Amino acid sequence: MREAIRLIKRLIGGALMVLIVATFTFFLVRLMPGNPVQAAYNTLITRGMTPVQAANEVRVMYGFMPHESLWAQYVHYLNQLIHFNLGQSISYEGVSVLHIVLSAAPWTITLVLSGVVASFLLGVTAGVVAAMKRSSGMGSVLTVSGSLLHGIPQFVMALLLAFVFTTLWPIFPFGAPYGGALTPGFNLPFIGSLAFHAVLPVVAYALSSYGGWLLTMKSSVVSVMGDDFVLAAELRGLKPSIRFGYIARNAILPLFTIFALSLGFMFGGSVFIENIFDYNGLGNLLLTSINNRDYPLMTGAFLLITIAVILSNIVADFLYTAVDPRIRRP
Amino acid sequence: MTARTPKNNAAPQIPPIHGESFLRMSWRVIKAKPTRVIGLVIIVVFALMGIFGPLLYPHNLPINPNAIYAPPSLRYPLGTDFEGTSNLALVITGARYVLFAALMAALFTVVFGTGIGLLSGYLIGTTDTVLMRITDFILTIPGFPLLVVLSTVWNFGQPVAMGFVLGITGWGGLARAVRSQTLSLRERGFIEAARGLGLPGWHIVFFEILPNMGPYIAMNLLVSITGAIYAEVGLFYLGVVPFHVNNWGVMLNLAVFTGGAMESAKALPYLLSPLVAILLLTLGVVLFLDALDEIFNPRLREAA
Amino acid sequence: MRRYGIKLVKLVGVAALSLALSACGSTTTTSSTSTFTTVDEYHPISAGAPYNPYNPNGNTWLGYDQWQLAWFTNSVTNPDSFIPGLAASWTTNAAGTTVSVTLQPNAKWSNGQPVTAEDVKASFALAFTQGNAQAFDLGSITVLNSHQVQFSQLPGDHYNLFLHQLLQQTMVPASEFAPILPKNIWSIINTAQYAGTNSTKLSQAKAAADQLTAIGKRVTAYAPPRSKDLSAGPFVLKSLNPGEAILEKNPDFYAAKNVHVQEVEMRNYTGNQQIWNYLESGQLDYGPYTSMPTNILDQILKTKGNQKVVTPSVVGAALAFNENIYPYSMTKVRQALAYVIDRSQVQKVAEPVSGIPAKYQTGMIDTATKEWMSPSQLSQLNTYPTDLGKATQLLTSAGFKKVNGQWRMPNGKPWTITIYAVNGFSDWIAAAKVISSELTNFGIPASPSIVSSYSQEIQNQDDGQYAVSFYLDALGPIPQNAFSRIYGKADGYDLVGTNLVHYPPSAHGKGNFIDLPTEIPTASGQMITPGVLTQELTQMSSASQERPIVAQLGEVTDQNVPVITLWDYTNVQFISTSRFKNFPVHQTGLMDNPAGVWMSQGYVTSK
Amino acid sequence: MNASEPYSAAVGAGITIRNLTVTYHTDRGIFPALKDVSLDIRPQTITGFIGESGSGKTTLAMAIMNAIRTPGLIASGSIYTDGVGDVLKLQGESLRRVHGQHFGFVFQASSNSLNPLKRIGAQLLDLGRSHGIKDPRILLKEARALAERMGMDGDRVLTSYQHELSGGMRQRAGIIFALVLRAKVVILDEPTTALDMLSQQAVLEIIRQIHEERGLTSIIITHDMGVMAEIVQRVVVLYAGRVVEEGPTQDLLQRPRHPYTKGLIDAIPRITGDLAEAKPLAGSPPDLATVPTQGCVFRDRCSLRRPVCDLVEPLAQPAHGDGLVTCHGVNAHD
Repeated sequence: MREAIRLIKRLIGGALMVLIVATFTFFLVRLMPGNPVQAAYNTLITRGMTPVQAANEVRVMYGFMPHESLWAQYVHYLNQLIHFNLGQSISYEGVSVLHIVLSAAPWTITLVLSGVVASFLLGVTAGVVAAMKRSSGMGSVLTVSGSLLHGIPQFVMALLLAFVFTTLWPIFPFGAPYGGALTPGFNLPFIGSLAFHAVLPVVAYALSSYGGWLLTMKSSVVSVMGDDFVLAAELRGLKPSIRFGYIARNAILPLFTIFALSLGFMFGGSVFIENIFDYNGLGNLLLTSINNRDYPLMTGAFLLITIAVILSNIVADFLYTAVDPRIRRP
Repeated sequence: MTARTPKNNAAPQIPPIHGESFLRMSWRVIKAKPTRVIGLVIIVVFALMGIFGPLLYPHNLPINPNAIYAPPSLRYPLGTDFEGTSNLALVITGARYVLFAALMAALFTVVFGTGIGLLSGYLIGTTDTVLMRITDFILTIPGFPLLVVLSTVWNFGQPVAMGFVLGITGWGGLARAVRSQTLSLRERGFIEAARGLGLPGWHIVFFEILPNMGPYIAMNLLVSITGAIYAEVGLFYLGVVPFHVNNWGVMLNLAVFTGGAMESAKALPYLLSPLVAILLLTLGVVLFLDALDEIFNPRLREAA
Repeated sequence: MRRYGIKLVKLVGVAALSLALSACGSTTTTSSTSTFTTVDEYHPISAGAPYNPYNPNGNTWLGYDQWQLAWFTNSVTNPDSFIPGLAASWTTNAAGTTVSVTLQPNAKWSNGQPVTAEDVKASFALAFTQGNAQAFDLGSITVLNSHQVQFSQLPGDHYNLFLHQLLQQTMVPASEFAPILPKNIWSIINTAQYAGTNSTKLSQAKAAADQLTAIGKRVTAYAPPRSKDLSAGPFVLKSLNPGEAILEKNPDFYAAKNVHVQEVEMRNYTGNQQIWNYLESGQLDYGPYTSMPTNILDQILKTKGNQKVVTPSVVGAALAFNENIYPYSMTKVRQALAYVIDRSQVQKVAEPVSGIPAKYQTGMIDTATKEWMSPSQLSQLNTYPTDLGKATQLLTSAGFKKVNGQWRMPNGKPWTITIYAVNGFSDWIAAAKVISSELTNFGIPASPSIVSSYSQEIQNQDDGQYAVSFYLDALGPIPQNAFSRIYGKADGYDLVGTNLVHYPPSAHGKGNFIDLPTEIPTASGQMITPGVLTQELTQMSSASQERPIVAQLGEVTDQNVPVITLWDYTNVQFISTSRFKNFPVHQTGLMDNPAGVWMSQGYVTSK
Repeated sequence: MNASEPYSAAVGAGITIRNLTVTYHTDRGIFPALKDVSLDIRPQTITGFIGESGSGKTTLAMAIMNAIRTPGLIASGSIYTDGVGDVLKLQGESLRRVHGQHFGFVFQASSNSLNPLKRIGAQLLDLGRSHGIKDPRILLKEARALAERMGMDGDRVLTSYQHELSGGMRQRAGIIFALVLRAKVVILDEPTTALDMLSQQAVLEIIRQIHEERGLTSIIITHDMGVMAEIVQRVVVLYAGRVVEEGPTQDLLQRPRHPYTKGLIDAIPRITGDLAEAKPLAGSPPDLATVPTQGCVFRDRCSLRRPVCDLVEPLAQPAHGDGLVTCHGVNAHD
């Protein structure tokens, strides 16, 4: 019961935060110079349309541009939001923003989720080893690898991988999330193709976040290893495997929150990786919508990411309570 | 991460050498490992590059249409770009914007983060609630897309503007950490004593609490610098930010999207020059961070 | 309108010839199942976009599963030179105001239903909702019989691109789209077209126009189910994922026996570099125009089977001056700058593969200039060869002074130039850098400034914020289009109904940023009004009528340099001969159309 | 004792330390934390290690269990204990078994010696599993009994997390862990620090009673002379890594020989006495880096300093009957 009340409180707080972010992004993106109609008009002109024809053509798009005062637009927007309506895209001329965002989301989720999980597992394992063996060569090698990989910006990593494995030594496919001839669904060739096409982007993502996990886990383990109970466990003659379990469980706790949060930010997509590996996910969508000045699409994508972050925050919070007895409310 | 409470450590503490100045101690720690010296040297070289680099070349770098994408040679040690300008010159002159903006970004991050964290942690109550809500807000908004949007609203001709935007979007984590440290420090005896003496709040915050977090903040400064470099170079790389002057991100963008460096070996030096510069700087910072860690963290110093 | 009649005969001849050609080829390759891989130059694949050609991001492909009445051959002198599409033939009356179109006798949708005159009528109703049909003054449509439709211009209009634009309309099945149109759509359209003086009728027309726009919004947002996505073209969509679309041969296509390609794979891309990558690895059988540097071109051509096909393109890259900003109102200043900028050096660096340095400054691409002006007129033109001496002389005579190697303006202030280009337009960025170097060396400190997006540049440009900025000009193929880039909206001229209106630069949102004087002198000292002349061009129905005006406009443009055309773009396309043969490489008019159009003409056979 | 018969009657074991030197290795050089310590811990007695912080008392306790961690290193010496042999020769699995089964270590009340994420019962089971206890029920029963013995609710303790216990309870839980496997030697680290006066008394009482009931050998590390006087049977005074004096509590407290011991005793304020009578020891103890490498380590604070102290390190000489003292200024036959 008490937990339920807390959950409701958190959800209300979250909804409030969503509202604030929605308001902020609503006004922010409308400050951006340029407008979608002009962008579309000039694209049409460069395709060889006559100015009159192009002007007429964009008139429909102009119809999707709000013409009320900014304040009236805002009220309208909030009203839509309450009804779970993110509005209509301008550059897609009327297609529902929710629909566009939802059709881009699966690609981001498969890509980044596998990247996050892979890098988390790898990084945490390596972090533990690096901490336990920190005076040995193996430990230093792991730590240095972590620091360097952590230091390499994600886009640099993606560029290098793309260059090496699709141009220099083309062993991985490039450009589509799966072979076009396959029928999407639960069949082996499709899933196989999906996995094969995802190798490079997932590896790029995993490698660039692996270092962070490693370093965080390492410092967490080192810190826990200095805790009294670890020394106590040793002095009580606990088996190394049990001792390891004590350390690992205590050390991984703080990483839980970060993990849950990174699952939330996952919805922001990985702009760089999607851009470089040509994935039609949320990151690319956001970038295109910014370039086209498609305000509803931008705010919609922003909002989705924000909601995901807030929800994952709440989940992380409750998860933490479940795994850490100290935080459990009496 | 917040500072941990001191532990009942079975090993004896080795206090600092008496009368040893901070600088002398730092130098001793750096000298202890050659990698740290290398890191320091790299950082110093880049800093010099940022300060004096643009003075070495004319305002508009000379072009040479007969040496487009020339391979590395004596005249062009790192090859040339799409208009026959020396890549070395581009890297050197491009360093100033990148490094200065990153430094500004780190400063803004630290000033905002520390300031808000200190206020929030010291004043507690309503101020704390409000400031922490703002911090949550900053932490919740997806950072990179926000940067992209902000970058079109602002004009990034001046590195200070770029630094400001990077700083304003990046202080959330630091503010939280500083706040929780402040919260734990304000309960310590010496702070309570200072309050008992009737010292003004600003004095307690800036002269009693702040110095205790100096090391943590200093480490954050360096880490923020590298983070800011990646963010700004990334923005320029994506090609969504306006720019006036050459910088590393612009080089990457032009190399990939114009020069086809990913598709042809000819333009590769143009891509690799800024890339290697970034990697080198990363390496330098990583190597030097190790020393910094030890300078500011005596527990590590003794265990080394 | 005899001129058009003659051309038409000739064109049909070409079509007949290609039919014959393909008939031979088809016997050997019908069983081939090979896939033809390409990218759509106009849009990549958009996740979540509907199967709707009216949506700007719609997942339909013009020239594959979207079929027009006919396909333009890109002629710079004859806007009515077409290859038949769903229209098998057409005739116009002498004034060019009425067009009768006869459909292909066996045209069918991919569900086997015939393409009828009613489908055509519905498609034009849809064109009205999108504002398309109004743009070429379409007045009325009459269904003559199930396979013949007659189109008429609005009474009293003589728009010379009537046929040209009419034939380029895409056709959609009435069965799919008619349900989203109101029953009384034609009466709405007719009401909206009233342009008289009766105020009641005018307000009714306004209301009807608003209603049309509202319907138009519904049309673009309409997402028909996949099952209803019909094609009258050679291909029909088989499957789609965010990375590629697979189109398979449409057996119901009227010229299906000409089509020897069983499947077309349409790749997604996020930027040019992906297309380069596909081309280099030899994956594309056809690569449309993509900007690229020489090293990439070399690399692509190294790949076995890849071949370059160059066709002229009708667009140029230019620097535009805002004459509302000091000192660019001085003709001598603009002329001097034209002498300073070395256009061949700029092109060599900025657009080495698909650019030719502009020789003439007529506001048209060089090919068009040569077509429209006589040799004696051409010899009168100033070609502004790089000549710093000339530039110095011009500036000095305009009151500029060189102090310490740097120019000072007549008002005594130092002269610096910021050249605005757009992020992502790499050729412009490169050009801006080269030009900056050249100007700086000449004593005008200049630097490039890169704006974050094209839409932002356009807006700031329109708002008059840039003194010197990049601009696309010489947009053709028809001279009136090219000139209206300079003397149209950019110079404050706009068509309100049928009246030409001129807005000053101070009129916000009207886009006058070039701001030429209303009257400018020709070489002979005659004062002309280019905005009005450009508008007059649109009402002329023969080339001979247009020729003197085009020559006059070309000459004043050359003389006054409101913009400096730096280079003309060329259309560099790629084909790969490793899987397919028989590409229409010598049929430039056909080559500039999508590959599906070639295939409908019997070209492209498996190896 | 071995795993197959875990509950044989426990008899406190004696410990014989010979020439023990422990060094710490840092980037500033190698520093001795214990230098050439030779000492006998008598079986079934309570021995107290006393000294200021940094004197090496904790290091000595750790060394007895061969539990010195990096950067520390046992450079030389031997530590014999009954039933085990030379502890310093043990390593790996056999050393692990000695920890817990032979030695029990009790942390001070303020420290978190228990895994915060596991219930105490579960941790006891981990302990049993680590030491080959076949029937966990016997272990839990023993633990419950110990808890009750120390005045706690056994079931409640076993189902609690560490954070649910008070400092005193935590410490008693620590004692359960130290004794549940019937260790023969129990080492208590500052058992009374961070406890209020009443709890201090209770804890000391429990320690004394259990010590007697089980016939343990107990070592108490403390800097509190009061604790010494109250419970300890023999006292070992450490200074800068050297044993400076050792002997029976009564005799040593009444007739301290070493000037340092004297100073420690004089520094205790007495409840009954005048506060001014308490004389704090002048100067501060050297840290590892500033310990003189030659001569007596105490000479800078010594009232009996003489020239020889600068050059020669004093040797141990018999005192307090079976005890010892290490000082040039003390005549063994006084």
